Amino acid sequence: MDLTFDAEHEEFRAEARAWLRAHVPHEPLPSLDTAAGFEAHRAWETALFSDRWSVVSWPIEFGGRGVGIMAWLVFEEEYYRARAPKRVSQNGIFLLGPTLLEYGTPAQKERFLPPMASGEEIWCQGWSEPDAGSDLAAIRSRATRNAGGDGWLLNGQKTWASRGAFADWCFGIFRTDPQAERHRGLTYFLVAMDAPGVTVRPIPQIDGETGFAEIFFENVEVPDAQVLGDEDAGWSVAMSTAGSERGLSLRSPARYTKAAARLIDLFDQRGAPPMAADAVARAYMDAEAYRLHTYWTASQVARGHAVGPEASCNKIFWSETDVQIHETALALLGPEAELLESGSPGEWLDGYLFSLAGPIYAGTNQIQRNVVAERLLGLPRG
Amino acid sequence: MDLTFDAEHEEFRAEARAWLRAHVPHEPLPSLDTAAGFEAHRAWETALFSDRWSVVSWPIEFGGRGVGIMAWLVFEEEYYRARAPKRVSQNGIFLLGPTLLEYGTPAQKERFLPPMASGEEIWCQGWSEPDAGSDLAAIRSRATRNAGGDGWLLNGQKTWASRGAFADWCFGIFRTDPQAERHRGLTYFLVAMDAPGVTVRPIPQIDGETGFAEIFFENVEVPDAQVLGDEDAGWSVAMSTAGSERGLSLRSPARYTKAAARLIDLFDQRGAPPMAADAVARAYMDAEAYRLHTYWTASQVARGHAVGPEASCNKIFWSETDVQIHETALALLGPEAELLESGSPGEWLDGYLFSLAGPIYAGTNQIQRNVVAERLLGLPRG
Amino acid sequence: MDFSFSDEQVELRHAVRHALAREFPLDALRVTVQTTADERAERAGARWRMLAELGAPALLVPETAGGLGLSDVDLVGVLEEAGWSALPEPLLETAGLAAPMLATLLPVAPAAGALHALVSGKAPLAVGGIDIGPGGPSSPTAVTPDGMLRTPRVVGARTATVYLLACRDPDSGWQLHAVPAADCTLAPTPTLDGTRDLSTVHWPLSSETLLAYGVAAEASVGLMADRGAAGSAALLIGLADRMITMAADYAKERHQFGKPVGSFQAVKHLLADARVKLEFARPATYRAAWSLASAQPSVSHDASMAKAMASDAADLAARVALQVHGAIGYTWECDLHFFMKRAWALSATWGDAATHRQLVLAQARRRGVPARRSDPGT
Amino acid sequence: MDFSFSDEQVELRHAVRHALAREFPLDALRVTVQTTADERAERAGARWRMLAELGAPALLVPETAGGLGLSDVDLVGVLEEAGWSALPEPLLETAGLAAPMLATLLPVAPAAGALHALVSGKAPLAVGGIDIGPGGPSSPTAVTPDGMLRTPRVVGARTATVYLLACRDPDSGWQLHAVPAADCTLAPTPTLDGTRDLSTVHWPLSSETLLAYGVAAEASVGLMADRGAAGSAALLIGLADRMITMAADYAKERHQFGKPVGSFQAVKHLLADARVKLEFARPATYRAAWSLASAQPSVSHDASMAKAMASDAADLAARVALQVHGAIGYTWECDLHFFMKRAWALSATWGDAATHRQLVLAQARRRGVPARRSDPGT
Repeated sequence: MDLTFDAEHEEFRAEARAWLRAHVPHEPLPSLDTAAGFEAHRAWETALFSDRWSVVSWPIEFGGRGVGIMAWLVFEEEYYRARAPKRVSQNGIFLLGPTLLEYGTPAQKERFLPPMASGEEIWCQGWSEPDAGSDLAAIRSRATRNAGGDGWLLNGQKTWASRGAFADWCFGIFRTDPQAERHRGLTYFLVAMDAPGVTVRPIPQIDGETGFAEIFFENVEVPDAQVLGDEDAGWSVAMSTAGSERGLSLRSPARYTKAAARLIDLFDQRGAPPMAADAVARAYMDAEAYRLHTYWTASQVARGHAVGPEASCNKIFWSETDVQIHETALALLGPEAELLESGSPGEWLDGYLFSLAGPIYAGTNQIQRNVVAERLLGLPRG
Repeated sequence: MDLTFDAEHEEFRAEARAWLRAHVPHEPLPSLDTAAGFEAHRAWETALFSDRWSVVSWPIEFGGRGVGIMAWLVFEEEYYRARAPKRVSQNGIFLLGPTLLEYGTPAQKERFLPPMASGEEIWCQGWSEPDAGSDLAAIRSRATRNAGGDGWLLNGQKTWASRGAFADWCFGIFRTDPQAERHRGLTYFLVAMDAPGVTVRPIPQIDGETGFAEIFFENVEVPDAQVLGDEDAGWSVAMSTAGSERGLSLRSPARYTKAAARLIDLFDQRGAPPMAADAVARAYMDAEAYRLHTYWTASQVARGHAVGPEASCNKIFWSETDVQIHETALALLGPEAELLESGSPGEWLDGYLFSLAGPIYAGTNQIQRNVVAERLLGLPRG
Repeated sequence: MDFSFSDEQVELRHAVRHALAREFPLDALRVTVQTTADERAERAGARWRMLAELGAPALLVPETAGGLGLSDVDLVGVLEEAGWSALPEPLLETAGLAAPMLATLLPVAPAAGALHALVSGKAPLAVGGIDIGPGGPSSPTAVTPDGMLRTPRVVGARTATVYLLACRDPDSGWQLHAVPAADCTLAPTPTLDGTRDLSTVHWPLSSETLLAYGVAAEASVGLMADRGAAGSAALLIGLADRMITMAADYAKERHQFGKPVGSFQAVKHLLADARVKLEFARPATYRAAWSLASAQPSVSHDASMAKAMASDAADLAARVALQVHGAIGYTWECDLHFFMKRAWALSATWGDAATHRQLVLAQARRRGVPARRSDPGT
Repeated sequence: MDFSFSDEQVELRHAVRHALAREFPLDALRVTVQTTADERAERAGARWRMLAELGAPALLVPETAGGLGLSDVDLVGVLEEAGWSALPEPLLETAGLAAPMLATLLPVAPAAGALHALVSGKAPLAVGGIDIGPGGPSSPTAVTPDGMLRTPRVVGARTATVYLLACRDPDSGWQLHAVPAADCTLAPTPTLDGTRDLSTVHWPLSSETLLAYGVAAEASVGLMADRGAAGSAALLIGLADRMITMAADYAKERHQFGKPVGSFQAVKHLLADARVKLEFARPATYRAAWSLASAQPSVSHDASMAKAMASDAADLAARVALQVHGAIGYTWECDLHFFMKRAWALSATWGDAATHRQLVLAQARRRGVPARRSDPGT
């Protein structure tokens, strides 16, 4: 056990810090849930990519640096420390990317990874359907063989695709065997959003911005080359993506430790009111505990162990920590918390709204608790 | 709306206060979960009864004063204010008593109520069975017609009978129609604990005292006169008892407001540590809110409305308030909390252990939440 | 001891609920945010006239001054209904705070003028300049370099013709003014809840608008703070009830895993917890109204307790309702967000739950809840 | 960065688990409370010899002084196992607190003597006289009218031959003594957890037993407080794990409504919440051990965070385990209460969760977590 970073990691940290100091925009970019903000964030992705900072843990051939998970965590710490922009490519690089690296054919990797890394192609997730949310296996969107037999026709409707209104590509699962039960007979597809038959309806979210979209598929032609993994084996491919979503790669701890540090600053600015102290301490410790847990998990991964159902603990913990940090900040702001001012109140309020989605997306925390109980504690299914 | 008591109630309060001041023992009685303590508490019941303070809300003919529910609440406030002994008769007078008044025949009322009120006959509850706890309708203890056709033979096993090791009588439900489904075919019986065929096995509880007992029935003969309510209608009779248990009569608010007042004293004695302030305030307010809610409910009852499923809200609230009050007290005591000293730490520790049973007995709070969701919010059964 | 509402009080509440359901359906909330300022003002005006017809704004004004001569116990149900429907108008500020305060300050000229405007029913009054902190009422009003006063977060200023404003000087203490809107400069403040009317008001300090100063103003401000806390508690109770109802309805309809999500214990218990919190916040809120109506010495304690419990109940109801709705609840199309945003705003104004817990504890420790006709047992 | 245990560390922990399961089955806990004092002492002695054979008491003693020369990172897993089995003996006090402290104070004569007794493996050492409050270490030791010192809640005094005791004088500060049991008068303190060995010790202040005073004693006491917090966190982690495991096992067996109670979502989610809390308390506890072993400047912060999180995790595990067991869990016959009582006791000693949160926050605000080799990103 050694909780210090070695010289190589420290050198990497210094390099990342220097680059970020030189390149992070001084003014915050417009919200990435707007059309203009989306493109501004895409430009930032391109800038990251051109100096090989967009996907540091990917192989060099696809635009990464081939560094390990610990170095990735170091990069993330520096990224949040620098208050760099949100990652508009996150669904691609953090969710689909690892799945492509695991299940993709060489041709698929070559075709899809580099433009994903560069921000040229930004991905959204076609997962949930109106009647398949928590019950993801209830998916009804279907894929049938096309006339030529060399591809598929997609039909159906997906929803809650974050930034689906602006994305270039979509990954999702479709039912290929209508006879098969629930988790079986699903296949994982990669679909261009400008393919004929794809229609997008933006869904304004709670703050009025177009955070997500419904995607309608009407006889959308997709070649075999855009199937990820085996036919009818989409569920296990999807579970790999879901594991990333809940586990290590979507929510790096630096996000929360940075927010907790800002919370302590706010607490000091507000004169350290004694009645807020306990909540501030809890928020700070939970963020710190998440960081430690991530190092712990990464160390197991580095030793060759797989991330198991503990990922569901992760999802519950980071989502509730995020809510708690922001709730505590709003309590410190008192009656000013509702003001949409730029700067402190507004930023915390934005963060609060975003945090409230945490216990819902990526599998509600109710579903995660079932997973923890059944898979970590061995309790029987209901 | 008028939250002051009228002159009649104030006179009653003054009378109760004076009597209690003159009669409450100066030294606490030994624990009522011991044989000696049980008898000491029985003597106290007799003293209460001889001046008509044991069951003030009962009709005069059965030993009460025939006062209304508001006066009963006033009496309870004075009772806890005086730090009077625990009520060893509580299962009889608070649970069975109201049910007897509602369902009993004139002969049953005359036979059972006066000795119950006087402490001459102390009752325990034969409700749960080893395999019928939260799932009370799974009761398997059975009653069959005796040979003469004028009575019943009881067989089976009951458990968690509080003070069952010392009680004189037991009330409980038994299956009279083995064909009937779950809630049907149950009948409510009153059984003498010294009847041939009744065996009692004390169950030491968490603190080592004999808090409750298992009761075994082997061909116990019970006459028809000891059936309460109709044959096969025991469930609805039992639900009346359970309503009292969860609702107004088992846990009067004075119990919690008194404990909260002691908590504030402890907080002051310990120098009002700022980090405990919020929890102390919460405990105090919850006790106070329970008191207000009880007045609210009592006012509805006084206007002729029935207590409905809101009683399940009650049970959840008082049991969790009780835990919270005691947890906060133990936190104030810090490392001294574990000491079995007489006086402050020991008393709070006793109270804490007792409070922990609250979310379990009288229907676990999980079951109560189901009731609230299904009957107050109309959610469908699982 | 009779802790219940009279038949008339129950009827008044029902009348308000029905009128609001008719004149202010859920769609109207959406329109309030998305329409032009003119259209918005017109609709607000129509709603206010409807409330005036019901007598709501002048409920607490004595009959001699043209009001209904009723009490806070009559008002509390009306406010609960305003919360249930997420009414945007400053009913609490006008009917609950300004009206009784102005009535007690008669015949001071600015009070009479403002009260006349209020009783006419043409427009609400705006209220600002009082916050509640762990030490009690505090003043957010500041002096600007041009000698004017600047009061942030004034409620209802966009439609009111008179503003009831407080300020505090460290030396001379509190002052209370009734300032004509025409004398003020107003900067609307964008808030998360787009249906809420919050502004920063610049106003001139003048003896002509003075209602009270010194000890009288301090008492008035204290009582307004109590009424603000107790009244927003009533609004929050209504909001909490509505959110729980919406979530329970949704849980009955929405199916997953082949059955209504409301049949899952996890969903049931979330909603049950919210329902229990609401159940016990309610009597505390009604008690505060009674204490105000009957001028109990315990009124500050009672108002603080109501606000603490109602804020917690509404915050929990919002969290639970959102979680039960899932992603749908996170959309603009679902009505839930209007109620959540209002609940968040009200929960933080007039002192949040933690602040009021401190105030309650301080009073309980000082035995600051003086005995009512008799000490209730503790 | 390698946040994992070595194979040797994992093996040591397994050896301790197996040895304890063999020599100290659940029944033995019950016997501990219900047997005679003699029988109790005999069994305790046998267990201690077994622990000594595993090398546990002298784990942190340098090889030159007859120990194993290992570190807190090796010890933390052993302590977790002691928690898992609710071991009554003062292993934390002896191996985790006394041993490393005495080793650093060599060659002072009383330290050498006490360490010799410890390494011999015949008996544990008792430790007392340090509490942790919101201001850091505090002294519960008082001077009695006869000039002796009186230290309450000394752990392990009934079997130890040497007591490591601290006292503090407002003028001259802390002192640390190694006092032979024979010089002391001992009053056993009954506690809820009947398997715990707590006493009030009366002892004479003498230069012959003095280990350290002034700045050195203050540093030693501070470090012992950190080790007390971090070590009891490890015990609590083991207790929490055990209670969750017991409850999950019970939930699989116990049937109601025709199925295992563990198949109900309400029960699942209670247990899942406890499991999540444990999952995140664990790395914090291991980090504290590493900080102790490598003398990090952040050690107090890290120990406080571990204790806060482990106390909360164990408290929640106890609550949940009792609720899942229902009435059965409330009986003496069910083993659960031994673990609950130990958890309650340990959660409140060496500073409770709220106290340590204050300490953590104070250090985080002072930026009192000095940069490690590099500032980790905040």
